[in-house]
Amino acid sequence: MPLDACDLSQLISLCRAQIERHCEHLGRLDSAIGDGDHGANMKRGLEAVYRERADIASLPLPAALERIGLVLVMTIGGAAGPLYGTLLMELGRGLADEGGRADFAASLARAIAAVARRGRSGPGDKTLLDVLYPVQAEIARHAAPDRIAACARTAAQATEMMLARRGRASYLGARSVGHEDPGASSCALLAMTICQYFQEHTPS
Amino acid sequence: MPLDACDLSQLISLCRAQIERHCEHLGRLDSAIGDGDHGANMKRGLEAVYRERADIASLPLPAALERIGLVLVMTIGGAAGPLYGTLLMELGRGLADEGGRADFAASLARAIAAVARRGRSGPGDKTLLDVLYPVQAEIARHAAPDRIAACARTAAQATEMMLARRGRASYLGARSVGHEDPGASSCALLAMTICQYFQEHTPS
Amino acid sequence: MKKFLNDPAHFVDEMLDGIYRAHPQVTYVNDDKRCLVVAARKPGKVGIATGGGSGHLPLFLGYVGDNMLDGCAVGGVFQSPSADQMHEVTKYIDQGAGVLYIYGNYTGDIINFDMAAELADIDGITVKQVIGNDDVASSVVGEEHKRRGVAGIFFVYKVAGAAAANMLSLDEVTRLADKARANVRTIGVALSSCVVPEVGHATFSVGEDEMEIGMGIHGEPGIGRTKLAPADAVVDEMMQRIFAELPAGNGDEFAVLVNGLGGTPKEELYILFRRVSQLFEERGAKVKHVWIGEFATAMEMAGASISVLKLDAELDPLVAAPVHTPFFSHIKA
Amino acid sequence: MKKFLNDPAHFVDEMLDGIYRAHPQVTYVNDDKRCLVVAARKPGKVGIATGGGSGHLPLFLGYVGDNMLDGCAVGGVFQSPSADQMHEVTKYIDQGAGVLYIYGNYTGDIINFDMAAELADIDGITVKQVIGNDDVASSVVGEEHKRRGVAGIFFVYKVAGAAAANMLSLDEVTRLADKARANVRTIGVALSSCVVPEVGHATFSVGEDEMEIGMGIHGEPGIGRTKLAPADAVVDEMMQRIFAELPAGNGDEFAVLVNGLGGTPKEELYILFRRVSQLFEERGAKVKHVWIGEFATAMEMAGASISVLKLDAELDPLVAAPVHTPFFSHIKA
Ligand SMILES: Nc1ncnc2c1ncn2[C@@H]1O[C@H](COP(=O)(O)OP(=O)(O)O)[C@@H](O)[C@H]1O
Ligand SMILES: Nc1ncnc2c1ncn2[C@@H]1O[C@H](COP(=O)(O)OP(=O)(O)O)[C@@H](O)[C@H]1O
Ligand SMILES: [Mg+2]
Ligand SMILES: [Mg+2]
Ligand SMILES: [Mg+2]
Ligand SMILES: [Mg+2]
Repeated sequence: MPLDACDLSQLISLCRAQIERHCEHLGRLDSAIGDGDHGANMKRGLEAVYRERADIASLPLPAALERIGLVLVMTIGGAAGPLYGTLLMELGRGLADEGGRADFAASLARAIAAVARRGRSGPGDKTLLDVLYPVQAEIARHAAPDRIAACARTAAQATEMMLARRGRASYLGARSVGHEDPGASSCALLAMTICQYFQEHTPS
Repeated sequence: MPLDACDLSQLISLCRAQIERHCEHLGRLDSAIGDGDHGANMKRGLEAVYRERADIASLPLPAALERIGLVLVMTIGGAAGPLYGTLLMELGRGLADEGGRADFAASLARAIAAVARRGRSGPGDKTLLDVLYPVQAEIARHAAPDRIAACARTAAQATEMMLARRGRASYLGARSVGHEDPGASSCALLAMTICQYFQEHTPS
Repeated sequence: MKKFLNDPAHFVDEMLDGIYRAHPQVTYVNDDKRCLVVAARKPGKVGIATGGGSGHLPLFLGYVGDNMLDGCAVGGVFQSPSADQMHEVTKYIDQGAGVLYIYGNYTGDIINFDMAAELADIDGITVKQVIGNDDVASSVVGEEHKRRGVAGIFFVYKVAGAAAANMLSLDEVTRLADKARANVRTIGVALSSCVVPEVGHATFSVGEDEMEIGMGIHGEPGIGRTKLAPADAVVDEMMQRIFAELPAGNGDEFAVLVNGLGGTPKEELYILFRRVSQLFEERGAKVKHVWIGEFATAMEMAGASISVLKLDAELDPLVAAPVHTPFFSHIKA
Repeated sequence: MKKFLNDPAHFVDEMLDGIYRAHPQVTYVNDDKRCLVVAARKPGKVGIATGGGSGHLPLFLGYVGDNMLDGCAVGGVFQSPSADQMHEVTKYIDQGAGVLYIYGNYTGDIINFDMAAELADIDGITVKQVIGNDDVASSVVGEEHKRRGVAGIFFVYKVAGAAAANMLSLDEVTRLADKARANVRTIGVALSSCVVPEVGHATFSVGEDEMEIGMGIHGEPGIGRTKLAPADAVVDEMMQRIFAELPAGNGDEFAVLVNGLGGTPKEELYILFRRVSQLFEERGAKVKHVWIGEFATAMEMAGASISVLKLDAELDPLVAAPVHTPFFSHIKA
């Protein structure tokens, strides 16, 4: 299925349900190495996007992604809000700039780079970037959706053994090791939901 | 034994030991209907008098009593300090004014009246006055020391059923009923100690 | 006991040492740190003294400074200071115009201040007294003389301080202070206990979901223990008792003090004030001056009190006068 | 949860409503109560903005006022405000001379302030940033850029505010603010947890006889959990870490802030300051300016922090300049 043929409204609903389901779990992960609000933050953001889903779905895909990013910035707050927001706003702008000829994987790579710049962070810092990088790599080599989903989950899990170098968790130093990063975890949950949607809507 | 032949230094030691022994009990009584510090306050006062006992005992009795009163005012603090202090200072001054012809019971009555003025209080207000009045009456009718001691204890106990009209306990209104007044209790303890001393030092 | 202290017996004196090190605006007399006075004197001005137990900062000593009080006798935690200390303070702050004592209605304080006044009289110093009794929860209407003095004394200080700074006579300063006293009402609510350092454990306990309306600032029992209600409902209940005694009608003007008892964050005091302000608004009355923060505490007790002063043409400018003490500055708007 | 609140979700907005009702000195823009600005503007002056999560009053918004800050973007409890809010504040407080952002070193705030600065740049407003990182417990020497910003930001605000009031250029105000930032160090110790209203229970637990040195003002873990020691010993341990980075020699001059985290009575802060003052005295160094009270809290957390600013001829008069905000007044001595 081509990207811009997807039912964005339905996809938003699925993402929101997924975050809702794991809200407490994300909160617990954040309690261990941060301030415990990541679940509540993400839920607030996805609820806001969900409320606007009709308007959003009526836009061309690039504009829709940019709009989602803006809503996330304004509602998630904290560190995760502007980071998720930057990802989607930059992705939307990238796709728009290149018009019809857009290479999704390349645009995604540029959007991820913008997130890293924004967060002054990089691979191995124990953040959502540690999920975004490998997921982008799988997309670039045209992996099947279920492969990408598996990769996202493994990547989130791999943050458990990392030492946090960015965000609140970084103040814990060595004590941050042994806990999965909440941002990586929410990022994997969203990636898996999106992949599953495409899996189900792609003729096998 | 004539009053001014008593060993004041020893009497002070006995009073201090008695208060020390009942310090916690007085604190508990005050916790129930006041702010819980009556035991600590009285202990502080008696300790101070005890430290000065040699100097005090070297004075003529009236001056000694006045001095004890002053030390109590300055160290007990709160409500009880100036009241006990007034009692002893006025008693000392009264005895001094009348020189050799002093009528102890009459002087004590005037000292108790000064306490009542000072505290703007009277009989039945659930205070140390409710011990002082009957004790003075027993002394006036030349009762034996053990009679006076028994009267003091009964009088303190009788405050249990009174409704406090003065001091911190008065804010409790009806809830003050059912608890012995801490000031009455300490007053009875001191009266009993003094009576026992005279009982033991009077040829029967 | 979660406290920063060394020997509990030195709690008050070490605190005072810290205060003198921090604030050269105040000093002490008679070589006794517990006899605190302003460093700068003003000949011919009525001297104003207060005093009371420690554990209520900024009450009492925190209001000694420019345009407020001239001296304070400092007692142990929740203990009246001695007559002796008050007498020393009195002698120093008398500048020929006499001295006014302003303090709260507690037996211990009354007895000691009375004794100090008698001692001052022997020295030829005229002393007058105004005894704060603003706590509506501590006795019924008609028995106001039995009520405890709590945070509302702040307004009495402010009015008296401004009157004395205007070089009014002792009689005038006393009259104005007494007018403020008669026109202020306070009610408090406690959510948790305080801990007296020498005692070392909570003075009383309140259940995790309970509050006590009308509790005193030493933990004296109030008028009712109930389930902790939403903030607006708590304010409604508190203000109902105040409005019953200080009716607020169209055009009436008031000063309001929302006071934290120690353990309650400022954020919550503003949530309380929001509702207080709405209630005056509903009545068409005006909150002309407002102070929100910690003004009369009970160590770490969680809770708050609301004090309301009814203004008139005489009290208004006195309440609004600028003051400057180590613990409290008010700049004319 | 012993709190005065209505719906926890409205905690911040009701608090802000109370603030605007109480203090006409501040107002808000863009019809958003969370975009707080001074009511009175001064053309040609550098605008100074701050922002951060709620729950730290008087931090952050409490320092908006005369001679301090011009605006503040207010976040949820312990939540960074959004880039959007900061952008609105920026547009209002720019008076032609550019805007300086001063805030604490937290990822969320940095990201949002960066975005706001980019948006302001599009509007043609020059924005500079100074990021407070005074908490010595949150990273080692050599990695200062990783440290959290805590109560020491008070001094940065005060210096920058005075510099801007003197009508200095954005570059100069930024240079001076950054100099203050580089010369201030803070260390905190927590005795109990705070409660975030939307969470409803303690963020962490500390044993009845324990303390945690270096804990952050959101309950971030510190550098060591130990038995609660006597006050003087606690101060000695705290100050040792500060003196290691800001040596205090004969004749050196400092400003000191002893800050309560919310649940600790002022009495105890003075006991702490007493020891701080002794330690400077022992070194022949001078505490020239001192503030003691609540300046940067963590809701009802019991505990305290000590901030020390090394003074020089340039910083001294700026720190000493009078200011007046709804939450903090400083009158020149
Ligand atoms: N500098 C950063 N770069 C990338 N990701 C970050 C950075 N800081 C934090 N994060 C991500 O944000 C997550 C925390 O988000 P959240 O809890 O919502 O915000 P906050 O930390 O402000 O409470 C972390 O788990 C991490 O994945
Ligand atoms: N007005 C008064 N007249 C007589 N006795 C009083 C009065 N007020 C208090 N007392 C006595 O003082 C006792 C309390 O003393 P204490 O606890 O030491 O002082 P405080 O109440 O200041 O803490 C009461 O139990 C009562 O006997
Ligand atoms: Mg978080
Ligand atoms: Mg008592
Ligand atoms: Mg007492
Ligand atoms: Mg957060």
